[in-house]
Amino acid sequence: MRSIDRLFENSSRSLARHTSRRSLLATLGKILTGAALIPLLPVDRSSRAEAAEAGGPATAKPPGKSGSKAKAATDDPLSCDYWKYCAVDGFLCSCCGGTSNSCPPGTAASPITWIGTCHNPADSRDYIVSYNDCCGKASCGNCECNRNEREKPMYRPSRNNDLNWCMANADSNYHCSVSVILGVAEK
Amino acid sequence: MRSIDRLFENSSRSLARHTSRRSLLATLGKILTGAALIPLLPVDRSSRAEAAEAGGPATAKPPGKSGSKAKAATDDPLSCDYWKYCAVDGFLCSCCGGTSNSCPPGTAASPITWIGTCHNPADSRDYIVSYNDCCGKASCGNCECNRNEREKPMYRPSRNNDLNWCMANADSNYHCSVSVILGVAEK
Amino acid sequence: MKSCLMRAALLSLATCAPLLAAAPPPPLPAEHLTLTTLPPNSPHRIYVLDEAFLNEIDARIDLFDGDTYRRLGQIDAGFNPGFNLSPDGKTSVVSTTYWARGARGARTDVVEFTDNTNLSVTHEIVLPPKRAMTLPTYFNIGYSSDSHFLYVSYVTPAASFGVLDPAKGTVLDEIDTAGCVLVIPSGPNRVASLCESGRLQTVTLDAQGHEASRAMSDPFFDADTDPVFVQGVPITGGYAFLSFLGQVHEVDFSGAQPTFQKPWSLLSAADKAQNWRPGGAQVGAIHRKLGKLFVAMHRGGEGTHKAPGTEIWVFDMKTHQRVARWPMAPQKLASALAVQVSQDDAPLLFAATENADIAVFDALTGELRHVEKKFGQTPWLMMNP
Amino acid sequence: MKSCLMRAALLSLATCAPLLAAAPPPPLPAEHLTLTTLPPNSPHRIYVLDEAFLNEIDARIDLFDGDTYRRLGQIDAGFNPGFNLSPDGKTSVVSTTYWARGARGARTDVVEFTDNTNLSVTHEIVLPPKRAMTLPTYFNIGYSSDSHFLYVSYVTPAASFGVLDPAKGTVLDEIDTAGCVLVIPSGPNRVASLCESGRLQTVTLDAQGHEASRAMSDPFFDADTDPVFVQGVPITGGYAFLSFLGQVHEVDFSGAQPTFQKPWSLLSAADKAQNWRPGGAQVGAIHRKLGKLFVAMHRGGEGTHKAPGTEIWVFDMKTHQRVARWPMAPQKLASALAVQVSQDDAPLLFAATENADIAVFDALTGELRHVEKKFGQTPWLMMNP
Repeated sequence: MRSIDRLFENSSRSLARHTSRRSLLATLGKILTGAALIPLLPVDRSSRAEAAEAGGPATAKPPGKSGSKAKAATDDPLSCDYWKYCAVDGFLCSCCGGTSNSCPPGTAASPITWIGTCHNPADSRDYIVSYNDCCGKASCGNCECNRNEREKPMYRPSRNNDLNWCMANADSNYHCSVSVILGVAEK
Repeated sequence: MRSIDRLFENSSRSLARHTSRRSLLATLGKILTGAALIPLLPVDRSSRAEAAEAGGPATAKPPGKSGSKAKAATDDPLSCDYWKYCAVDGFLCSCCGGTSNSCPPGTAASPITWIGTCHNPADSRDYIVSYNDCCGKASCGNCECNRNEREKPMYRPSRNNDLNWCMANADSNYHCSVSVILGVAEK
Repeated sequence: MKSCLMRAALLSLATCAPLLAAAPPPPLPAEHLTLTTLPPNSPHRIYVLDEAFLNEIDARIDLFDGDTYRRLGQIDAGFNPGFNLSPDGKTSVVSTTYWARGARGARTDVVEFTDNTNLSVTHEIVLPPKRAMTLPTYFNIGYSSDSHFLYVSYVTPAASFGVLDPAKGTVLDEIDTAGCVLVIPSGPNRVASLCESGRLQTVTLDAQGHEASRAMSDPFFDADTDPVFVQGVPITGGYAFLSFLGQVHEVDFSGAQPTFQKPWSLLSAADKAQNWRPGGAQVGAIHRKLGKLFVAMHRGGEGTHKAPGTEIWVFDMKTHQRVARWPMAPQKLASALAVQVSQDDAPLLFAATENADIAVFDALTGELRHVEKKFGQTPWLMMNP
Repeated sequence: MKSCLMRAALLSLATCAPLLAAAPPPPLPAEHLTLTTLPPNSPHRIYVLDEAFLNEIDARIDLFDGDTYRRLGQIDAGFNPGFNLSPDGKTSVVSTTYWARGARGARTDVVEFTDNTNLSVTHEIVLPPKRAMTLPTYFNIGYSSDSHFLYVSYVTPAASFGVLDPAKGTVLDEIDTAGCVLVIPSGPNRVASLCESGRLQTVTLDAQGHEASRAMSDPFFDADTDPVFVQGVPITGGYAFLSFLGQVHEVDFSGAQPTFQKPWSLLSAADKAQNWRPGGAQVGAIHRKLGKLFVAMHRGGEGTHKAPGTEIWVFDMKTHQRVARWPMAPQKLASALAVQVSQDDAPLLFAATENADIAVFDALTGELRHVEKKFGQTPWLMMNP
């Protein structure tokens, strides 16, 4: 895992990091063709079922304030406890008209991001996650989430979630944050 | 009282209302020379003492959220229940760096206003009150107060507190509201 | 195998279990960052105007789906905005004000047009700095019935309104209303305004958006004894105006001049004795086909016209009888500041509470379906397609 | 008689009672609308930066008096602002961003200067659109010791800083910092920045504000194993940087190059075993004359460095011993996100809680003096003169 951290960190100062991440994806060889078209929720259901079958973790915490159903919070994209949100400090786009990996209508995704490594209890794997901000509308203000696993101060920007990652967008106002699985972290 | 209402209402459509009100003040003959220099709080203390001596009203409601002392709320300029605030819908300037009749530093008073008639339980008199907005800074956000005694919809603007009375200021953003005694209402 | 893995990731491991045998489950696929497409318009969609009163330069309209209980997106709305939908529901219009330095500096009054299929701002029309800065109603901004004109209420405090061409993006004219306020559009070229005298003034426009004629109605209310709320409620061919003391004034705007039905009261003698009154920010809503009126009601005296409803009362618009009363507190809801009802055959009643919760009821039965907690800061107006 | 009436109105009816006899009390005098004058500056005044995170284009700085428990006024602060005070305390500087249409449209980065005697904006300097948009610290914007230069941190994400002439209102230069971030001013012409390598880079300026030289220090922390918070705490001649795991790195900036004291730990072996850590948004504050360090402390593991303090711990900076621990919960206070202490001989400790309350303590005894409830939305930084 450390080596992957380093890979990101070494490329973190450049606007070309975006490209670096894409290259990494290819390197990791974890891309399933067509994944771009897969909406998140079916995947969530799958892993939820899996966790339930395995008697896996079913954290009793309440779901996010928009979530009205009782769910295992680590498996609820409307909850801050969702496993993929382990380094989100902001508003969850899934509570703002988007999903956990899709920006709300009328916003624009930030091309530059910070990176996290999150553990998915449903399959006991660590995943590399890209956090992107969605930009160009005022703060969503819903489902505020503040998690900072492996988050670092702004002198390590690729791991920092305090920066407004909309900074380089044409409309650079922060609206909400998404979490996009890039691949499995190397052990 | 009705006749005074009318006087204001008839002049309400004009930017010259400000002047009208000043004329009215002279007419009422209630101006004490030098009153402009009198801060509000000493007056409050006087009337509070009076009310206490007379066994007057001592509403048990809690004071405004900024007020830490136990006071009769109708006599507490930090409380929405303060008698003079009977038609304030906004933030009390007394909780924003001003007083009940003084705008906070760095803001500008609106020259145009709405008017109320409020009963002072301490002396059992009705007073004509001018409500001015203080303008040019973002919403104070403190001590929100929504009282509407004799308040009318915006087709009677001189009695309406929904309009942003900073509208004609150079910096027309609303910050907070003050209440200024103009004189005793005619019976 | 790959397709099976895909199915496994998408649906359920069970279907492919024999193939996987002792192998661990496949890792989750990489995701791509996308932009959400709005679902098709629905009668159960609602546009909630959050005035954000404590941070008033940051008002916004939040779209909410009354079936899935999900937020659909946000339209930014500046300071003290007016808001409305185009007659076809495809466009949101926001009339608002920006300052160059937040709450200071050069002032720009503007109408912004948002495409409701993707929540992008398509264009804007800059206004003279005269826009009425006040609470949101149906009548701060509104379209003509054929969408050729857009009207914007001005108060400086002199009252007038702007006539805009929304397609060309131009301001056509400003029309003085001699003290009468707000814009109540009717037909392709008429605009009525509410006057202090209790009358409606109707300005008729020519094809270029200039004044062709104006007329004043008889008074239909008395601003001294029993003023009407400016939050008119749409009825077929016009609006119903509720009064502070609970009179219902139905006004038909379908002809050249408004006509008035005989007013009727929400209150029985017993209700009056108990001081029941309508109140709040958006006091009533009407299901036009069913002829049902929903009103936020509270007990109180003079000066309580903005008090939220401890109960929602339901009236039959034909018989003028109350047919239900739905108290908020037993449902653990705060009082209702704003109500709106969907216009379909399975209608939902939406209530915004003073705690900023949005409650969703079955409008036929009053059954509470959902409570969306803390929906923004100060949701004061709800519109629907 | 008139003067007696005046006195009566101002002070007490008792003093004039004989004259008034059976007459009713005089009516209250008419009032004039005035503008409040700020009281003289006081060491107990505090500037609270409310990020207004849920309405982030509307951040503001609220002035609060720790003696009278009154708000003194407000300085508007736009979006994601930087904030600091001039060395003489007479001027507030806010570095911020505005968009022409609220959260959209043309972007303007700007530094605004506010006269702290009347809270009016006196002038501004427009910046290139490069300002670091991040959480507030001491180091987003800062003055040189002689106030001749003002430095503003830029991140695009390339890191640099702007050198401004605050008196002339001009931008003098932009200096690339090779990936090191923030501006830590020292002396009349030095700016240090924090580097990922754990080093400090110091740029020395010439009289025109251009780079004369730069130097890199030895590493003083390890970003992998135990990063320091960027919220440095002022000490005499420099700043103390706390680390996630509770090390205190005192850095002396008074010389041409920074020098480092041997780091010491906030934690005993028992504290470590219980997973105590510093955390929050403004983690620590130091009374320089008394040599007392106040730190927001909580129990937690990796990733809890922004968790607010369930207790405030007090340390002697000379002996490195903990001299007090003040838990929040027994005082019915939420955990502390930010702490600040006044520098006078009767010091007050201010704590901003995660509920946005401001608690005022006697900094010598820990006695709770006052709780100002719901002080804005998200108060994350407190500065004092």
